[in-house]
Amino acid sequence: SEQTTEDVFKIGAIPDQSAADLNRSMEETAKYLHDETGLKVEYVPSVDYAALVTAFERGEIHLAWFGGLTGVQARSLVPESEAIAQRPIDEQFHSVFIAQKGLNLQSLEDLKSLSFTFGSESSTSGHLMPRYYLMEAGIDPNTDFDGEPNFSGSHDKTYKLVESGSFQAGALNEAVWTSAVKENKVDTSKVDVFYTTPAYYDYNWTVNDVDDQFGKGTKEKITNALLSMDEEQKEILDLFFTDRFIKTESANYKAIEEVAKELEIIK
Amino acid sequence: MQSETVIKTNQLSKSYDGKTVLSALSLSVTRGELVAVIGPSGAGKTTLLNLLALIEDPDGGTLLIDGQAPSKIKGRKQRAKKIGVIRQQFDLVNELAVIHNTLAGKLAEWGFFKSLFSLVFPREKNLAKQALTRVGLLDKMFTRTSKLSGGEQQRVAMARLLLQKPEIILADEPVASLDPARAEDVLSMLTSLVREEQQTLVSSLHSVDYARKYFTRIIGIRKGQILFDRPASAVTDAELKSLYEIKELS
Amino acid sequence: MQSETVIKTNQLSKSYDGKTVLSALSLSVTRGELVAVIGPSGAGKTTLLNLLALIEDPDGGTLLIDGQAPSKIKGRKQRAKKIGVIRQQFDLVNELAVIHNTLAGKLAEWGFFKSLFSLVFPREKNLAKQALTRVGLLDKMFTRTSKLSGGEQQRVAMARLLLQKPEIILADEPVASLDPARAEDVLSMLTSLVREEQQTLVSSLHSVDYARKYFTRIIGIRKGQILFDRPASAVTDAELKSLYEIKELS
Amino acid sequence: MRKMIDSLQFHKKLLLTLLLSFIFILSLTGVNWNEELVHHGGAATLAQLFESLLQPDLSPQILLLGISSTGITLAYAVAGMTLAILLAFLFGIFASGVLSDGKKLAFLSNGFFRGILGFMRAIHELIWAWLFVAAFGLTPFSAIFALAIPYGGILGKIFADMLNDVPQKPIEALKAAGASKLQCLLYGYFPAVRSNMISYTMYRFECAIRSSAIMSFVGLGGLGYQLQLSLDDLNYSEVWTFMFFLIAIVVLVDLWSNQIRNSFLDDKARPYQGKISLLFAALLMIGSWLFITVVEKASLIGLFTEKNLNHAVQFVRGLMGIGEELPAFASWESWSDALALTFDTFMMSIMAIGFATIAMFLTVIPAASKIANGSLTMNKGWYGRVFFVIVRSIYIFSRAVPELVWAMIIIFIFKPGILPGAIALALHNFGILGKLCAEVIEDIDTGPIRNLSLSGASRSQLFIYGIIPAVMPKFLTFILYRWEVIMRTTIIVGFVGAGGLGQQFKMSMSYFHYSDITLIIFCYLILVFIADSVSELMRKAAK
Ligand SMILES: Nc1ncnc2c1ncn2[C@@H]1O[C@H](COP(=O)(O)OP(=O)(O)OP(=O)(O)O)[C@@H](O)[C@H]1O
Ligand SMILES: Nc1ncnc2c1ncn2[C@@H]1O[C@H](COP(=O)(O)OP(=O)(O)OP(=O)(O)O)[C@@H](O)[C@H]1O
Ligand SMILES: [Mg+2]
Ligand SMILES: [Mg+2]
Repeated sequence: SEQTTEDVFKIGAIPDQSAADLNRSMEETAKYLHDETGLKVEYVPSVDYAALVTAFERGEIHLAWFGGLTGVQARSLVPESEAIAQRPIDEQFHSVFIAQKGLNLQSLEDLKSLSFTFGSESSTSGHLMPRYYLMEAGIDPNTDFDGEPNFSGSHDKTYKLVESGSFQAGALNEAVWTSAVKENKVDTSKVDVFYTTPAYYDYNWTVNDVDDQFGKGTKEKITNALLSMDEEQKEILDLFFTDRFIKTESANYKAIEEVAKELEIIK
Repeated sequence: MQSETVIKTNQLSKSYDGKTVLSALSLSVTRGELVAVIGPSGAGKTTLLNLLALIEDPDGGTLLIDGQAPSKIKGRKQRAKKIGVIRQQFDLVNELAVIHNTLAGKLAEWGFFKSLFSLVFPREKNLAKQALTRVGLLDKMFTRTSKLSGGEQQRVAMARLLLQKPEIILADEPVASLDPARAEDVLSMLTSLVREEQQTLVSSLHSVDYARKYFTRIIGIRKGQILFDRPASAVTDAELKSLYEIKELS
Repeated sequence: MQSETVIKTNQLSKSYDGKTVLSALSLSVTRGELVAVIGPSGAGKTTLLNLLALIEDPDGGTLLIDGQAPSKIKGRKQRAKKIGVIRQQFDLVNELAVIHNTLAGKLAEWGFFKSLFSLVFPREKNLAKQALTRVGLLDKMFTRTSKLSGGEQQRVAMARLLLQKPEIILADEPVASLDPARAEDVLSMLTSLVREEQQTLVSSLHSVDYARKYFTRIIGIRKGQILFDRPASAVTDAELKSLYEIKELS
Repeated sequence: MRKMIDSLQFHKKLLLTLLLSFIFILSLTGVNWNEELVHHGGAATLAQLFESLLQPDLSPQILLLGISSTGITLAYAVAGMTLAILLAFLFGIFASGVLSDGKKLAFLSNGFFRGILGFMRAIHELIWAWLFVAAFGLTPFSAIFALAIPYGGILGKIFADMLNDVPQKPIEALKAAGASKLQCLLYGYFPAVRSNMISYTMYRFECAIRSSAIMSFVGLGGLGYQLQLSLDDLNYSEVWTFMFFLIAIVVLVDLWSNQIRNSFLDDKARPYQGKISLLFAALLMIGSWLFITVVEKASLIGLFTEKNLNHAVQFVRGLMGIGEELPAFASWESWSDALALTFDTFMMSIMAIGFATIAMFLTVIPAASKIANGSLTMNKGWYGRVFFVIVRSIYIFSRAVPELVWAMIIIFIFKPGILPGAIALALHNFGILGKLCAEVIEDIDTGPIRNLSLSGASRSQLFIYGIIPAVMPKFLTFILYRWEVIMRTTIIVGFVGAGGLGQQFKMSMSYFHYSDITLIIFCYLILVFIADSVSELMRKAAK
């Protein structure tokens, strides 16, 4: 049994959006990678950001779709791993701050004394960068909100909680928001964006140290397979809200690391 | 007043799960009598006392207490005045102090708030003190009842009856598992109280000697029926032998 | 063989928490004797029997069983052959079937695995059957012991002793809280067994009548000391009165 | 002087009750009640929750998913319990000291084994799970070990206590008949504790199913995983469906355990009922282990690889802060933060047990069947039975849902902080406390009550003179015992944002701040230790 489990190339993704959507896109990706590389590829779902990073550290996940922060955490735990691909939007990523319509918010400063929810505490676009820009605007999330801030766990849940009225405002990933609006998953007469952050690097595919286990050149094969997705893989790419993947490298994420250090998330 | 009938049963019967435990039992007890009910294990002594205490209802026959049908005296206060019950040591509230178990004899006369308040600051303490002095337990007034010895617990039960002052006392094996000295102590106290207060006592017993020594009348029961019923002094050894005789070994 | 001394104590004493319970007690028992130990509650009867059974160690004085010091017979098998103990019904394992409680008399001879196996498929069943037939409980062989009446349980304990076959039987109040009929039943069975098997019996009792009727010798104990020690027929009423006398009420 | 001691003794219980109430009220001041505690949309969320309660998602797809994940949850629970029972058996016997001889040596070895059992149960199963996942990875064994250790600890302790409480007279008689120590164990101790032990084990099995369900929080599958996914999608209809699965197995286990208990009481039913239960238990165990080793392909030997060893070493180094400039436990600032959170957590636990106790007292009377059918108070009425059924259903429902899941729901309604945590803990423990206390009333000795009624006491007088004094000591024991359990669980509800040390624990886990975790676990162990000692003291004082 040792042999067969070793031979499976396992991929994972941070559970930052609706589990059903994520399952679909990752299952498709696994199939595609299998067709391209001939490896036996399997998607391992994960309920928690940190759990995925831990699994990656243990070598139980070979390729992962990380956010900016989780990618940085993972690569610092496994120095041999590297970021290989990202979407064009990830070069210029944004978070959006949303609030209930009736509140008429204009700027981040207006968030004072409102109830607020982040996404997962490990999320870049749902926590790290929003927190950073809040601090820049002079708001200490730990003390200035109405009660402590909540961590919803995922972007989808964040806008749902604000829409349902559980929280007055929140911050999330711009891509998720745009698609939610497009697909009418959210009622913009109840909740809307009032602030968009400046750009930063975000999501990426990070590959583990796989050449040892699956043979030399595996890393390259995987990278090429990801970068060569096009019109034919439209279905998968749509699920990632993009039309292609482009090359990236670990160094692009230095800035995120700096912010995380400043916020004492990375020591 | 002396020869007034306080308990009268006619053809009383009771069965459990189709098994007859008491059949066609008739007897009458006059005020002031001290009646011992004896008989082998399983004869129906406890069942008879439960019927007399109105704890259980008979399946057939009639029962009159003080000339009244049981249905007429089912109100708790009235019943408490007529009948008092004393059993083996198990029947006190273990967790309460002695004084509360004694004062419980007054509950029939107290309202809810008085009884609640009394749990913290005992009411009518003097009455309780008198009763406890009488049974020799004044110094244990505030002790938890569970800490008392069997004989002492039995005496607390008697103190409760002193406060309750029922006309009829029904006792079910009041001295089983007490050593001879305590047993005689308890029995002599019980019977002299009853005599003084002009009450009536019906008690089941395991010991024939005690029955002869302390009671005026003995009723022998076997298999749910009265085998003999006569003055204590008139019971013969032959009768006793046939009462307890064992037919087969097991 | 007949007048051989099986138990000999010399100035035996025992105290609990600084309170002397037995003081300077000397007695000797010959093979075949039936000795009743009587006395008021707290006199030290149970303590004495526990010392004789080697369940507890004395604080002072010497004890010889069959001429040997206790330390010489402390091996469990040897001890089981010398001394058997029987007490009130608390002494059986309630949850086991009657047959297992009976076969426990054989444990001294069995190894661990045999005893484990026997819990599922009883070993030496014939011996158990014989013993249970003897005490009239063959039909209850597979009943849970807790379901038996007090008298029946006492007989199971006797069946166990039948398998164990000790030389000396020590019984602590074997008939307390049995009704008179069962009590006599149990006592007569116990004493006749002991006679047949040439064993020796020392028993504490609450009832003077039984002591007189079934035993050959009576020892009266009060406050840890022997008040009298003589043949059953020679005990006087005056002695009994002073034995049980109560000084103060509580 | 004598008089004063007497009157102190006399009012001891009253004083203790006043003291406990005072502490509870003090804990309530920890919450700022002026502020609006409920989210603006809290009421709306609550309405949605109720609405979907009446229309759970019953599509075949969800039902199938429910069945398969229930299977996984059950398999982990059964496998974990198998190991727990073995551990409990072994350690329990040694901790009870029934096998040891020399007094001094016995004292030492009892203490030693009791210490081990204490440590095993001090740490919550989810924390164990997290530690095992870090060491062994996401294998079913992480869940199984995580369940086996704390459950082995608690079962072992109870087992040891039961062995210690076995009446000594039958044992002495066995010894006198020549039985050796081991034979005494077989013929004396085991038969005496068997039925109690089995019914307690069944109760723990029920708890283990709930614990197994929440193993998903460290990434292991089962019902909890599905619950979490549905909650993440705010799909309440699905949430309820999975919840009903959880309730269903809890009810089934409850029924089974009653069956077993009855088979011990009723001799005639015993031979075949007992055997069927035994056979069924054996099948469950074999089935679960087969499922785990064959279907899930978990291998025990595979766990002990060099790679896993390296990870474990790495992990422990992280916990010990090796290579860190200033490990959290060496920093004054971290300590003061952690201690503040520790205090919050303590308050959360007091509030939780306070709420649960109040709710229990308000409902327990109609929940006792003896009162419902009037046999205790000699007062019959149909409404008693109706109340009985309603209250008992509420108890089952509230205890079938794990604290963690309650917390995940409550957090939608209340703002983050210690209050939602306390409410979630109270909701779950209210059901357990209610059930236990109702059973106390049912087991009450009827003799004294009947006698009081014969001396003329009314129904309400019976309660204050007969029932309450008789049940209070047991109630207090259960309440204190639940408080200890709540203390262990506070860390868990914090995971989902319900405040206290747990919330910080989750953060530190997400950021891989291992030495912070060491500090938090340390603070948490202090809390557990305090709770255990205080409750032990109070139990003694109340006796
Ligand atoms: N509630 C009951 N249900 C069924 N059978 C009962 C019940 N109460 C008593 N019995 C049976 O009725 C018979 C008489 O019982 P009772 O308790 O009156 O005997 P007793 O004379 O008091 O005996 P003892 O001297 O042993 O106390 C016994 O065979 C007993 O098993
Ligand atoms: N383990 C013990 N610790 C302290 N005191 C004890 C202990 N065992 C017995 N005693 C005391 O020793 C005295 C004698 O007790 P013992 O049991 O021998 O009396 P007994 O004659 O058997 O009385 P009973 O007839 O009530 O059974 C009593 O005062 C008792 O309280
Ligand atoms: Mg009776
Ligand atoms: Mg004794």
